[in-house]
Amino acid sequence: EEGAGEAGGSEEMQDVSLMLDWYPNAVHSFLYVAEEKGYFKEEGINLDIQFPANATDPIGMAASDQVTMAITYQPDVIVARTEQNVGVKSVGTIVREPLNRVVSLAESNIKSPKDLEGKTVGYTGIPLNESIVKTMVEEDGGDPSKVELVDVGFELNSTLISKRADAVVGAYINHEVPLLEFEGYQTANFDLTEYGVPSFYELIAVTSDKTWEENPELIQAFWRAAEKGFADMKANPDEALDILMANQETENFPLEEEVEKESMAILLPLMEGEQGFGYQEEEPWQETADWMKETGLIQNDPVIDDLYVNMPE
Amino acid sequence: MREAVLEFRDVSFSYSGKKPILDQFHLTVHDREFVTIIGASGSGKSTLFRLITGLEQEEAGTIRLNGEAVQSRHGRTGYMPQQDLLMPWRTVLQNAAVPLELAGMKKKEAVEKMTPLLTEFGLSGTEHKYPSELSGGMRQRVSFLRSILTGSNILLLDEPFSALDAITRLSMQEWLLDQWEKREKTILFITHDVNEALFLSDRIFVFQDTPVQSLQEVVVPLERPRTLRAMNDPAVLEMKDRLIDQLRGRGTVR
Amino acid sequence: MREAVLEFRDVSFSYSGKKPILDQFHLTVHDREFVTIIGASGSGKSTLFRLITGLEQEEAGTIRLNGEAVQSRHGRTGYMPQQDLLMPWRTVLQNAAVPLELAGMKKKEAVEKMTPLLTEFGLSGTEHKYPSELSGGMRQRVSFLRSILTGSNILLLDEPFSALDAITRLSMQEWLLDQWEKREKTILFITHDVNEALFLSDRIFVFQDTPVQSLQEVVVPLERPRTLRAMNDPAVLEMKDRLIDQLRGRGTVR
Amino acid sequence: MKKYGPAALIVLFLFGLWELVSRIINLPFIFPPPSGVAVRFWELKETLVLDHLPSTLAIILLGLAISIVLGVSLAVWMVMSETAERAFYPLVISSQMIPTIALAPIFIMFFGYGIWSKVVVTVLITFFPITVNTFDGLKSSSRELRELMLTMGGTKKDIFFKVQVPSAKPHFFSGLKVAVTLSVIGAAIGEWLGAQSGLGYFSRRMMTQFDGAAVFAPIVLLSVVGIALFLIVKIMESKSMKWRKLK
Amino acid sequence: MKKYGPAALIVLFLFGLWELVSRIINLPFIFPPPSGVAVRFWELKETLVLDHLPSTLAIILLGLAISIVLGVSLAVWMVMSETAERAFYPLVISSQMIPTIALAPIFIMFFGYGIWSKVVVTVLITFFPITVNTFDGLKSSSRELRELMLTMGGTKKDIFFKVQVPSAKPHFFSGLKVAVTLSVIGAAIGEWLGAQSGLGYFSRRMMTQFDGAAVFAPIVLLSVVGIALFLIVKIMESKSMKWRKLK
Ligand SMILES: Nc1ncnc2c1ncn2[C@@H]1O[C@H](COP(=O)(O)OP(=O)(O)OP(=O)(O)O)[C@@H](O)[C@H]1O
Ligand SMILES: Nc1ncnc2c1ncn2[C@@H]1O[C@H](COP(=O)(O)OP(=O)(O)OP(=O)(O)O)[C@@H](O)[C@H]1O
Ligand SMILES: [Mg+2]
Ligand SMILES: [Mg+2]
Repeated sequence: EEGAGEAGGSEEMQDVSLMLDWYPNAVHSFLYVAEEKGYFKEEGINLDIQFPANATDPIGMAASDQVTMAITYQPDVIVARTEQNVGVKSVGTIVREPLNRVVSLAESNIKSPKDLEGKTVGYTGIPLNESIVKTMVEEDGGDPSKVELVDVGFELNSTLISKRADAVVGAYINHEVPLLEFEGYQTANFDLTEYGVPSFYELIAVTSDKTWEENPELIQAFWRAAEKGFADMKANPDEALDILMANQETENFPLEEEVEKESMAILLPLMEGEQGFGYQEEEPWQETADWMKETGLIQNDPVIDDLYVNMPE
Repeated sequence: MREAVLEFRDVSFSYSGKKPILDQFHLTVHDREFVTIIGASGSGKSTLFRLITGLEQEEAGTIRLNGEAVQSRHGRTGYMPQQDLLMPWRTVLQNAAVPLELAGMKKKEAVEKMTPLLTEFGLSGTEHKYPSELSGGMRQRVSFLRSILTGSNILLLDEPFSALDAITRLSMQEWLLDQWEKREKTILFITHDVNEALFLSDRIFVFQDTPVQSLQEVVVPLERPRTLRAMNDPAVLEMKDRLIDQLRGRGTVR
Repeated sequence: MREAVLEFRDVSFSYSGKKPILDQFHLTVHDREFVTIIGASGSGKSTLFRLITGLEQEEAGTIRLNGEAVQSRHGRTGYMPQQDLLMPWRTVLQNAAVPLELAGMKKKEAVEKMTPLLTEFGLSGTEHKYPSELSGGMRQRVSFLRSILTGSNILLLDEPFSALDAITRLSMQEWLLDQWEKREKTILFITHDVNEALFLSDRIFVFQDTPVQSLQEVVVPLERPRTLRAMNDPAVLEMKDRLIDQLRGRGTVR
Repeated sequence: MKKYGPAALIVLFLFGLWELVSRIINLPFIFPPPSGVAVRFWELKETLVLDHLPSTLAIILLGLAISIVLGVSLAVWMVMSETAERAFYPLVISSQMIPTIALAPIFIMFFGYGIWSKVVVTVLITFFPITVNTFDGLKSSSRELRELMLTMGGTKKDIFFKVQVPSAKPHFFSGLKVAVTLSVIGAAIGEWLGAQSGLGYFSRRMMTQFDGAAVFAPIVLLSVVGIALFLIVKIMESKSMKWRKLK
Repeated sequence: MKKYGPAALIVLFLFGLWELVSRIINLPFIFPPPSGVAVRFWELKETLVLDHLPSTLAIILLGLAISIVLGVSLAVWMVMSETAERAFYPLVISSQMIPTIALAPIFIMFFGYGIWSKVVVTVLITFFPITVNTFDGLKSSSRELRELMLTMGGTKKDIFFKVQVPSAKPHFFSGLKVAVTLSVIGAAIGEWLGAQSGLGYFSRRMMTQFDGAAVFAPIVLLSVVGIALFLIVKIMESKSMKWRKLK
C-alpha cells in the first residue's frame, strides 16, 4: 500500500496511508480539516487514514511499509531505532509535550506518586510506562519496587472503573481524563514532568527510512498540507471540531463533543512550537534518550541525527 | 411334568414399523428340558431369544421366566448371541471372565475356575491373545464359554457351534450334554443343523412362516445317552427327512 | 487331467512371530474341480485362503494361479470371507453390487443383473435394507452373492453356509453346483460339515496338525448329479465315519 | 418440543440469573443484563448486520474453505503415500503444538490490516482438526473391508472412494464441527489484533467505550453465525449418512 | 531414525528457507531468522524458563485439570441420565458456538489480572473437546455389547465401566490431544489480555520493543511445552490401549 510511484509527478495522485496513534479525536482535527478542504488533493495526495489495534502497530506497520506514515510516540521511536535497528524516523512533531498522565479515581485517595506504593498500576504494555512510574515514584521519595504493574492493553478506563487497578499510566489528559469526568468519575492525575520525567514529544509522525530515501517529496507534500490544516484548526477551532465530529467513527468510536472541545483547548497550545508546527528540536530528543538510557529502557547510545529529520522551510 | 421355566402367553412382537414376527405366540419350556429351535433363515429365531432376554419388549402378552412375569428379564438367562461379541480390548481370559466379574468373583479365583474349562474347550495357549488373533471357531468357543459362566439355569444358545468343525463340535456337544445333566440346566438351542437338533434335544420346535403363532413341535424318540451311530438309525433318518420336509413348509410331523 | 489352476509349491507361512502354519506345503487344484477343505478349528483353513487371495505373503515357496506365479494375486479370485464383512453404509443391493461397480458396470445394468439372483437367494424384499436390519443368515447370503458376482474362475468360499438353515442351505448348495457346472468354475470350499463336503465335492482335503506339510486327500466316490438320499448310502456313511476319525487324527483314509 | 424442554428451561433459568445478578452488581459496562444487550442489539442492528457481519463472515468462510481444501488434500495425500505420511504427519501434529496463534500479532504486521491476516489466523486454528480428523477417519476404515476390496481387484482409488471415504465421513464431520466453532473464535481473535471492521473488532472497540451492552451485542451475532454454521454441517452430515440413523 | 527421516528433512528445509527469506527481506523485528531466535533464546533462557514458564505452565495445567474434571463429569452425567443429556448436551454444543473467548476481555475485568482470568480462558477453550469427545466416546460403545452386558445382569455401572469406558478411551484421548494443544493457545491468549508474567505476555511485550527474535523465543518454549504435553498424552494413550497395537 505504499504510495510510491514516480516521485513528485504533480499530475499523478499518489496514495499515502497514515496510521493514527489511536482513534480519531481532537488531536487529529488538522488532518481532517486538511482533507476536507482539499489541501491533500492540492498536493497530489490520496490520503487513507487507518486506526491501530495495538499501541505499537503504527511503528511496526510504518517500518514494514504496510503504511506510508504513522503517528506514534517519541520514546518508542528511540527504542525501535537504537535497540533493534528498526528503520523508522520521525518527520515532524504533532504534540510537543507529554499528554500522558498517571490517573486514579479520586476515591482511591492517591495524593502523589508516592501513594502508589502497594498499589496496582495498569499500563498499555509499553515498557516506557513502567519507567515513567518508576521515575515518578522514586522522585517523590517512594519505593518503586512496591508498585505492581500490569499490562492491561488499551483497556485503560475500563480497568480503572472496574477497579482492576488502582491507577493507570498512559491515559491522556485530553482524552481519558475528561472522558472519565464526563462519565461522572472523579479523578486525580499527576503530570509526569513534575516528577522527574523529561518533557518528550507526545506524538510525532514517522515514516520508514526507505520511504524517506525514495520519496522525500511525498512526505514534504504531506507535511505542507498538514500544516495548512493545522493553521485552519488554530484559527477556527470550532469549525475544526465540526469537521472532526462529522468524520468521527460514529459506531466504533463515538466522540463526545464536550470532551473533544475541552481536549482541543488543552491541545492547541501544545501543538505549535517557536519554529512552527512540526519542527523538532534536538534537545527533547537528547534529553529523552538520556533519561531512557538512565532508566535502562535502552542499552545502546542513540545516534540522535538518525532519529528525526525536519522538513525544509 | 416338571414345572415351566419359560412361558410365552399371547405374545405379539414386531420390529418397529415392520411386519409382525410373533402374533399371539404360545410356548412353554419345562425345567431341565433341552429344546432346539430350527427354522428358515430370517424367520425370527434370534428375535425370540432377544425377547426372552428382555432385549426387546413384547407388544402384547406376557413372558414368564421361572413362573414369574418379572419386570426386567435382564440377568436371568445365560445368553450366547449369534455373533460372538467379544470385547476387542480384553484378552480371551478377560472376555470369558466377564460374568464372573459381574458376580463379584475375585480375579484369581476366576482364573482358577476358567483354566480347566479353557483346556476342555481347546483354547489353552490362547488365554492372553486378543480376539483379533483368533480364528472364527475359537472366538465362538470363547463366547460359548462366557455364556456358560453366567451360571443361569436357563441357557439360550444362538447357533453356538456353527463355526466349529465336526470334531470340535462333537466334543462341545458332549460337554454341553454332560453339563446340562450334571447342573440341571434348561437349554434353548438354535441351530440349522437337523442332525445336531436330533442328537441333542428332547423336543424340536420348528419356526415356519412369520408371523408365527405357535411352533410345530417334534419330540425326539431317542433314549439318552445317545451315540453318533444312533443317528444313522433308519427311524431317525426318516424323522430327519420329515423335519426337512416340514421346514420346506410341506406337511406336518404328527 | 485338466490343467492346474492353483498350485502351492513348498510354501511356508506363519503369522509374524507365531508358530508356523504351513511348512513346505504342497497343493494342486485342477480346472473345474470342486474341492472342500475341512479341518479342526484354528488349524489354518482361513489362512490358506488369505494366502491364495494374496492378503498374506508366503514366506517361502511359490503359489501359482492359472499356471502363473504372478506378482500380485489380488483381484484374481472370488473370495467370500468367514465374516460377512458387509459395508454398513450400503444397502443389500449396493453391497452385492460392489464387484460389478469395480468392473465398471452401469448401475442400472447391475440392478438388472442382480434382481433375479436376490430372488433366488431368498433376499427379495430386502434390497434396500441396511445390513444391521438383516438376520445372520441373510447377511451371509448377501456376502455369498457378492463373491459370486466377482466373475472369477476360482471361487474361495470360507464357510459360506454356516449360518443357514438346512433348507436354505440346500437350495444354495444346489444353486452353487448348478453354477459351478454351467460356468465352469473351480471352487475351494471350507466347511466343517462333513456331509456338506461329501455332497458337494470331488475331493476333500483334511487339515490336520499345524504346521501342515501336505493335506490328507479323499476322493469322493459319488457320481453327479447327487441326491440327498445318496448321502444315506452305507458306503458314504462309512466314508463319513472314516473322515471323522481322520479329523480326530487317528488313522489315514487310504 | 418435549425433547428440548429441559435445555430450554435451563437456558431460561440462566438468563434469568444473569439478569438478576447483573442488576444486583450493577456494573453494566462489564456485566450488562441480557435485556440491556437486547436493546443495544436492536439499536445497533444495522451497523452490526450490514457493516460488521459481512467482513467477519468473509473471514470465516474464506478461512474454512482454505482449511478444508488444504486439510482434506493433505490428509488424502498422506493416506495415499506412506512417504507423505511419514513426512507430513509429524509436522501437522507438531505444528499444532506450536501455538502459532501466539504469532498472530506478527502476521498482522506481515499481512496488514486487510482480510488476509485474519484469514491466516482462522486457517491456523481450523486446519488441524480438519486434517487430523480426515486423516484418522480415512485410516480408521476397517482393514478387513479394505482387504476384501483388494481381493476383488479394487485399485487404491476404489478402496479410497468405496471404503475409506465412507468410513471417514463421520470423522470428517466431527472435525468440521470443531473447525466451524473454532473458525468463529479465530476470526474474532484475528480481528482483535488489527482490523477496521468486523464483529470481533467492534466488540473490542466497545470495551474502550464502557459500553458493556455493545460489547455483548456483536458476540450475540457471532454466536448466531456459529450456530447457523454448525447446523448446516449437521444437516449435511445427516444427509450424507442416512444409514447411521438406524442405530 | 529412518521413520522420521522425511519429516526431519522437511523441517530442515523449512528452517533453511526461513533463514534465507528472513535474511533477504531483512525485517528482523517482524521476521527474525531462526539463528537469531536461537541466539536470543539462549540469552533469555533464564528469564524465560525461571520467570515466565512457571506461570504459563500453572495456567495450562490448572486449566486442563479443571476442564478434564468438569468435562468428564458432565459427560458421565449426560450418559447416565437422559434428562441431563437433554438438558445439557444442546447447551454444551451451543455454548461452543458462542465464541465465549471473544468475551475474554470481560473475564479479565471480572477475575482480575491474576491467574484465574487466564485459567478461565483456558477452560473455556478446552472444555468443549473434552466433554464432547468423552460423551461421544461413551455413547459410541457397541449397542450389542451393552445389550449383552444387560442380559448378563450387568448394572448401569457395570456397563459403564466395562463397556463404555473402554470404548470411550480412544475418543477421550483424541479430545485430550486437541485440548492440550488448545490449552497452550488459550493460555497465550489469556496472557495477551492482561498479565504480569508468562510466556505469552513476554512475547507480546517484546513486540512493543520491536525485538522480533525475543517475540519468537517464548513461542519456542511454549511449543516445547505443547509438544511435551502431547507426548505425555500419547504415552498414556498407548499404555492404556495395548490391544490397539495389534491392528
Ligand atoms: N491375524 C492373526 N494374527 C495372529 N494369529 C492369527 C491371526 N489370524 C489367525 N491366527 C492364528 O492362526 C491360526 C489359524 O487360524 P485360521 O483362521 O486360519 O483357522 P481356521 O482353520 O480358519 O479356523 P476356524 O475353523 O475356527 O475358522 C490360529 O491359531 C489363529 O489363532
Ligand atoms: N434390528 C432389526 N431391525 C429391523 N428388522 C430386523 C432387525 N433384526 C432382525 N430383523 C428382521 O427380523 C426378521 C427375523 O430376524 P432374526 O434375526 O430373528 O432371524 P433368524 O431366524 O435368527 O435368522 P438367521 O437364521 O438367518 O439368523 C428378519 O426378517 C430380519 O430382517
Ligand atoms: Mg439369527
Ligand atoms: Mg476360519
